[in-house]
Amino acid sequence: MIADKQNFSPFNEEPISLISQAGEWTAPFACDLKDEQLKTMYQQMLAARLMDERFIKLQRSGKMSFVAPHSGHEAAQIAAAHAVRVGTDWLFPYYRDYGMTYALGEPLIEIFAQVTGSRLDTAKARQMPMHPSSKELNIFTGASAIASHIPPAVGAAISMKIRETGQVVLTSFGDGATSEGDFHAAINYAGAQGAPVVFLCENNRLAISVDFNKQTGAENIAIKAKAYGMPGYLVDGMDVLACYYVLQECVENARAGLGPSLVEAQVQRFGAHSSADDDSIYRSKEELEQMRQRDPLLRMRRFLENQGLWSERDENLFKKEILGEFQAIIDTLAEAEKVPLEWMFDDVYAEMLPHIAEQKKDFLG
Amino acid sequence: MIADKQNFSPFNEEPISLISQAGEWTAPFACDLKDEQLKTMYQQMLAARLMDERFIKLQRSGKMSFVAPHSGHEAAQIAAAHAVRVGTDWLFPYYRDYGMTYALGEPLIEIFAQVTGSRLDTAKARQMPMHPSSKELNIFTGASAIASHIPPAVGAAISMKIRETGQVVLTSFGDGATSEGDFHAAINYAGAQGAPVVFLCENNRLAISVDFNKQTGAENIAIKAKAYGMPGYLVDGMDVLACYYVLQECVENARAGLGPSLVEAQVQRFGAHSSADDDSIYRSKEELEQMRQRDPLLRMRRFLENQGLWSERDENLFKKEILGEFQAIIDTLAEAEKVPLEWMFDDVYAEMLPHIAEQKKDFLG
Amino acid sequence: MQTIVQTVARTLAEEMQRDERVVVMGEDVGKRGGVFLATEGLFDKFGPDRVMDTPLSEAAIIGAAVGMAVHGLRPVAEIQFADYVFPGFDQLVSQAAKLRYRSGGTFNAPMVVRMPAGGGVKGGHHHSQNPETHFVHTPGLKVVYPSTPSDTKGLLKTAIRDEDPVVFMEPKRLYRAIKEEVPDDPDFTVPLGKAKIRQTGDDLVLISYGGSMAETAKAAEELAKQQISAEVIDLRSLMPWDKETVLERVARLGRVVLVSESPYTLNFMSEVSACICEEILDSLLAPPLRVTGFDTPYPYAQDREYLPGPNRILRAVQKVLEY
Amino acid sequence: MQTIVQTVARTLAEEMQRDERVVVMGEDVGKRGGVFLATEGLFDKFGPDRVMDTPLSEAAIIGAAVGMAVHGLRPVAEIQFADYVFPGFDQLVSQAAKLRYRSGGTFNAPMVVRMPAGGGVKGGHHHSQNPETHFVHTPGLKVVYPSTPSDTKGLLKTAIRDEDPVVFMEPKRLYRAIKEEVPDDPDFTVPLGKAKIRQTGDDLVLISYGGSMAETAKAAEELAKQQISAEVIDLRSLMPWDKETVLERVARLGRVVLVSESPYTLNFMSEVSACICEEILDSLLAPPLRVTGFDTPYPYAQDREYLPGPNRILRAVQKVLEY
Ligand SMILES: Cc1ncc(C[n+]2csc(CCOP(=O)(O)OP(=O)(O)O)c2C)c(N)n1
Ligand SMILES: Cc1ncc(C[n+]2csc(CCOP(=O)(O)OP(=O)(O)O)c2C)c(N)n1
Ligand SMILES: [Mg+2]
Ligand SMILES: [Mg+2]
Repeated sequence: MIADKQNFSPFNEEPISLISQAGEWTAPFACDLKDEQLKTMYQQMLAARLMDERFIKLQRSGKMSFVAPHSGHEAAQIAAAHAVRVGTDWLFPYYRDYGMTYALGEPLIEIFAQVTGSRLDTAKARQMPMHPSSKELNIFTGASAIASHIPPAVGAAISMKIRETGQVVLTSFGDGATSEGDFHAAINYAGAQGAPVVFLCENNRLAISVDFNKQTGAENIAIKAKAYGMPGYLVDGMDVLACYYVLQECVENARAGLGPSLVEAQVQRFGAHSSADDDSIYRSKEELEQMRQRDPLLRMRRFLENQGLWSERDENLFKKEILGEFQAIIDTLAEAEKVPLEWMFDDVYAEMLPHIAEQKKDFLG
Repeated sequence: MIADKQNFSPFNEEPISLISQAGEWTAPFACDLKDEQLKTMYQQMLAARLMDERFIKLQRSGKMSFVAPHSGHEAAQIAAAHAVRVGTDWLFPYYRDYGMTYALGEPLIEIFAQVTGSRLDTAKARQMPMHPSSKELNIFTGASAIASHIPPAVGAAISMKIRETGQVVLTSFGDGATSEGDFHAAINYAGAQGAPVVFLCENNRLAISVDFNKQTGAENIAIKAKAYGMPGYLVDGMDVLACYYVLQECVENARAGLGPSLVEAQVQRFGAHSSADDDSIYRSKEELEQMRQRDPLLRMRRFLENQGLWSERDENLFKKEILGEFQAIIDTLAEAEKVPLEWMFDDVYAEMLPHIAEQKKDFLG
Repeated sequence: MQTIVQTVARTLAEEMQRDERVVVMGEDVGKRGGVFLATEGLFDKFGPDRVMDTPLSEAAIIGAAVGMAVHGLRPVAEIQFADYVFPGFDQLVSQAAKLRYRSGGTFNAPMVVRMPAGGGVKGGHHHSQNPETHFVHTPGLKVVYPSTPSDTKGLLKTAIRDEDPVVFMEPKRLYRAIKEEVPDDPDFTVPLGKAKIRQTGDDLVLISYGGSMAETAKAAEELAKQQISAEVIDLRSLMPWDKETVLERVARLGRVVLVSESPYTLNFMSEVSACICEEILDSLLAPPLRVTGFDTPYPYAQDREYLPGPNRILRAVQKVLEY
Repeated sequence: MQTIVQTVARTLAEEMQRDERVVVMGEDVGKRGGVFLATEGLFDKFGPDRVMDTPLSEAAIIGAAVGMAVHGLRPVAEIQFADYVFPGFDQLVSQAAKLRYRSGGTFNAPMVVRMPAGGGVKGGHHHSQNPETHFVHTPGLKVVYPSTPSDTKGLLKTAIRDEDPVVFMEPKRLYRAIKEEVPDDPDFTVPLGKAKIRQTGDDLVLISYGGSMAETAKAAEELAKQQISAEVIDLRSLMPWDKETVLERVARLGRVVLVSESPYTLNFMSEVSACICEEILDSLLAPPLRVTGFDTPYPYAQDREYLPGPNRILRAVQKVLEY
């Protein structure tokens, strides 16, 4: 199926996978990533997992109002961050993508400031938790409305194309998002325009509680690319290297003027949909346990261990370090001032309109 | 490609065609339609063509405010009417479909009353011309917003399915319509539900002036069915029998519980988009002349003539008769009273709300 | 004693029992019972054909509901949050609202679109909005926004039995905040377009609806402590709205404060205020004052402050009384 | 001498000349030059990369415009008829309008969404509507609705140069009905939020905007014949709107009639009326009266009668004067 890592074949029936559960490299081409990058990928997956766990604790203790955990999605998310050119390309992620934006370089302090609605949030605590964003890193600030970020993603890509900037857009979303009209309108436009954009579907086969087979009659998401005249790739989303190689090829194809692609990473959602959800209502413990056997972290860790690049000791050291970082950040945030009341009135327009100024004055006295 | 008329293969690369330009039957199965039905099909195509021409005249003489001609679409439209069970199945047509609803049995007086905004319009002259509708014939009253009738079509089909009524929905639309989010949302829902609905795209490769290749990157419309887990058929839309046999099979499959299908009829738009359009701005006379060589009426007429079912004399007689009918209707309509002013206020709700009653009183004095 | 959200689920069950044409549809309304549990228990009782999980598309939900209604069902569609009605807005505006009119009365769509609305739940701008202006300004739609369990029962029943599309807004921050006895009668209905006088008074009229009734009631209590007697009106229904009652009561006292949490400009209360001035100008002892959300997107950090709370209401009352 | 629709095309050409970031996009805006010819000539002059025919999807048009704007272009998107904004309404409301706010000011979308609006062209309910209420009630959007060629030029330039999303409504029944000299200056702009006093008067104030300015002007002429001197104000810009001028002029004369053709309930004039009453109640000699479209979908057969025409305006004036 895979002739050459430079040339994956679209509309494959079995998901592309490059490393086995046991952590062996199974692809017909050599892995050409540097040891450092391989280790970084794993460390970021691990950090993302720990971040997720920390978020859940913060939520339970009342310091976050909400969390949508990404555990099970790390491989796809971290791979995406490595597939693009940091600072050049643009990301249009969705709410479950803090693993991706972290791996791209979004500073932990900014992440934690956003999810806790802190004064230090670069977006001025204007949104609920789970809205990654960075002007510096070209991470578009999404809205909570599912799939609504995809038309803007395509617009940015068209701008890149007509101005020949050599940039690429990567936008991600869940399987549920593919049912929205906005997904269709946008990806269809991208196909017609040959815009440099990679569509990454993190397909966990659930939209909150709704099963994939209620979501669409299609056999999978990748095949939907046929409707738009672009290649669609089915990838084992628990295999970070498979995700990386496929996404990287799509990104570089887009940059080379070969147009957009759709990548379906078959992931698993280990947690409930969010802290507001109780997934025991609609799925069993057994299902969940089975999923966890395919944990993307385990697979990559075994791969590294097989190569002698990682050990129990490294694991423990790294965990300690990252948890320490989290704690330091949480302490910093605890000392931040409250979000000013008057921020409520800013940034509706470039300059405050008179009626808003009046409302502000009236409210603040 | 075509094994058996009961079993067309989806995702065919060449459009399904059953009669040649010269009017010869070329299919590997026998045509089992009765002579009468074959003649009726042609007569309806001819009547539809004449109706189109009459509409254009009425528009030019100020008796219609607008027309969107269907010349070139007749084969697909008349075939659709024959593929469904009249009075049982439901149609959700679009604005260019007066050929279809006429062939289904919508009385000419109702059609002409609608397009001239007459008091005799069953829909009380509430819409601009080109909005077919009939409660008796289960023809849903569409809105002008492209593709917006497709979600309701799917809803009706789901109702038919869960209540096991044995009915089928046929809904039609242009190629431009497939870019709208509503098309996607609806057909995807139908696919997930296995609803008894046939989607008929009358693909004339133009949305007003916008070329098909600006509309989508897909090679054709039929292939979009892959995105929804249903079969998609590419049909020569200038061949009324090809359209009929394919649509009829899809309708009966839907009735039998085999779920929805998408049929792309490759048609041509002989006229401008509408009376408000000037197509010479964006296409050449030569293009148009070439198209007209493939006139669906010519082909079916040759087929009938080859079988000895039609002659020049029949043609002239039928024309005369139908033109006479038109004239009688136009005369009747000329005598109808004006649309009452007070109708403006009715039918917003089942019972008139007080504030509307007040507005009515205030206006009418 | 039951909460608003419990009342929604129980009322749906009763109506589904009564009329087998009533079906429920939306995202997560099936096994999950809705993200707020407003459809809890229905899936087990009525099965997947009458309690349908849909794909994640509000256009599909609202549009399919139109088709179902036209074909003879009585769909009750859930939009998970009112903020998410917009991807399906064209179906509501172009299809549902105009169907009866454009077909000359030959087709109609008896359907209900339920949606939890309103702020104060730390939801940011996509889990807090109150889009009623968009619905009320769309001829062909009816719009309801109750604030108590009993009204929820009575109005939801009326909405389901109505022959036209009804947008049924639910005050999500009150979902579990209030408990009350709800009439048992399976035919207990509340007519659309009739306001409820929650409290009579002599000094001024307070008018509100939906979630903001809570803050309005608090303000009225506070006023009572100050020996100011406020009449409190809950509109309950916004299209049609009870102009008659409003005009009569406001004319009587001459002073009115209007409370509603959507943005100020073209808030529903703009209409109420304009009508009051046009019809009973000479009875006014002070200008009607609107206390509303601000003309900003719904914020996150200032989730509570955005709302027209008791303090802001009291300041407006003071102005109106001192005028 | 040029018409409104010619002015649109010429102004776009000037702005595209001035700033190469300005691009035009929409259905049929390319070779066809737009179904109203509002983009005539641009395709030939600027080519397909700057004058882009899009697929038939308003969500794609508005949404992609947001992305283009964020990436540094200045898109001017055309919605073929204002009635067709609704399939793209979520992109306007959830993406364009809230982007600056939700990103804490780090991202913004300088873009214009143009759309011909209004009735009187025998278009039925999907080629006649005036959806400005929906835009004005959405914080983060600016809304403009000129009624003359010169204002079209000045306001369109301002809109294109603005740093925020602007909905630019065009009065389609006046597209070719009025011709006037338009200032040549390529930097002729008209500020948003400033009304224009088209005629000063002593007896009452008539306020309108967009297409309805034509009927309002006719009514004013008729009044002049009857020796009634009306002050005529064209709001031009609805968000922000020129409350200051309105209050000042209405306070001076104490009588006002408000004309606007969208449905009555929550028509933009509801806001104007409410503000007038709240702020200058005591200056009013008569209640402000609104003359608007009816609370029905836009009809076909009664295309002209639906509009607030001179007769209806005159009747309201009479009431206001005789109060
Ligand atoms: C337009 C819209 N409708 C509904 C919701 C409520 N909602 C939030 S997440 C979600 C499910 C999304 O599922 P999917 O796209 O598969 O992503 P996942 O959460 O599985 O990663 C829903 C329905 C929303 N945010 N936006
Ligand atoms: C939502 C919406 N947007 C735009 C229009 C304006 N419009 C009317 S017909 C048309 C082109 C439709 O093309 P297609 O779907 O291919 O059908 P055809 O006219 O070619 O048969 C457009 C853009 C509309 N009616 N509705
Ligand atoms: Mg999912
Ligand atoms: Mg077409």
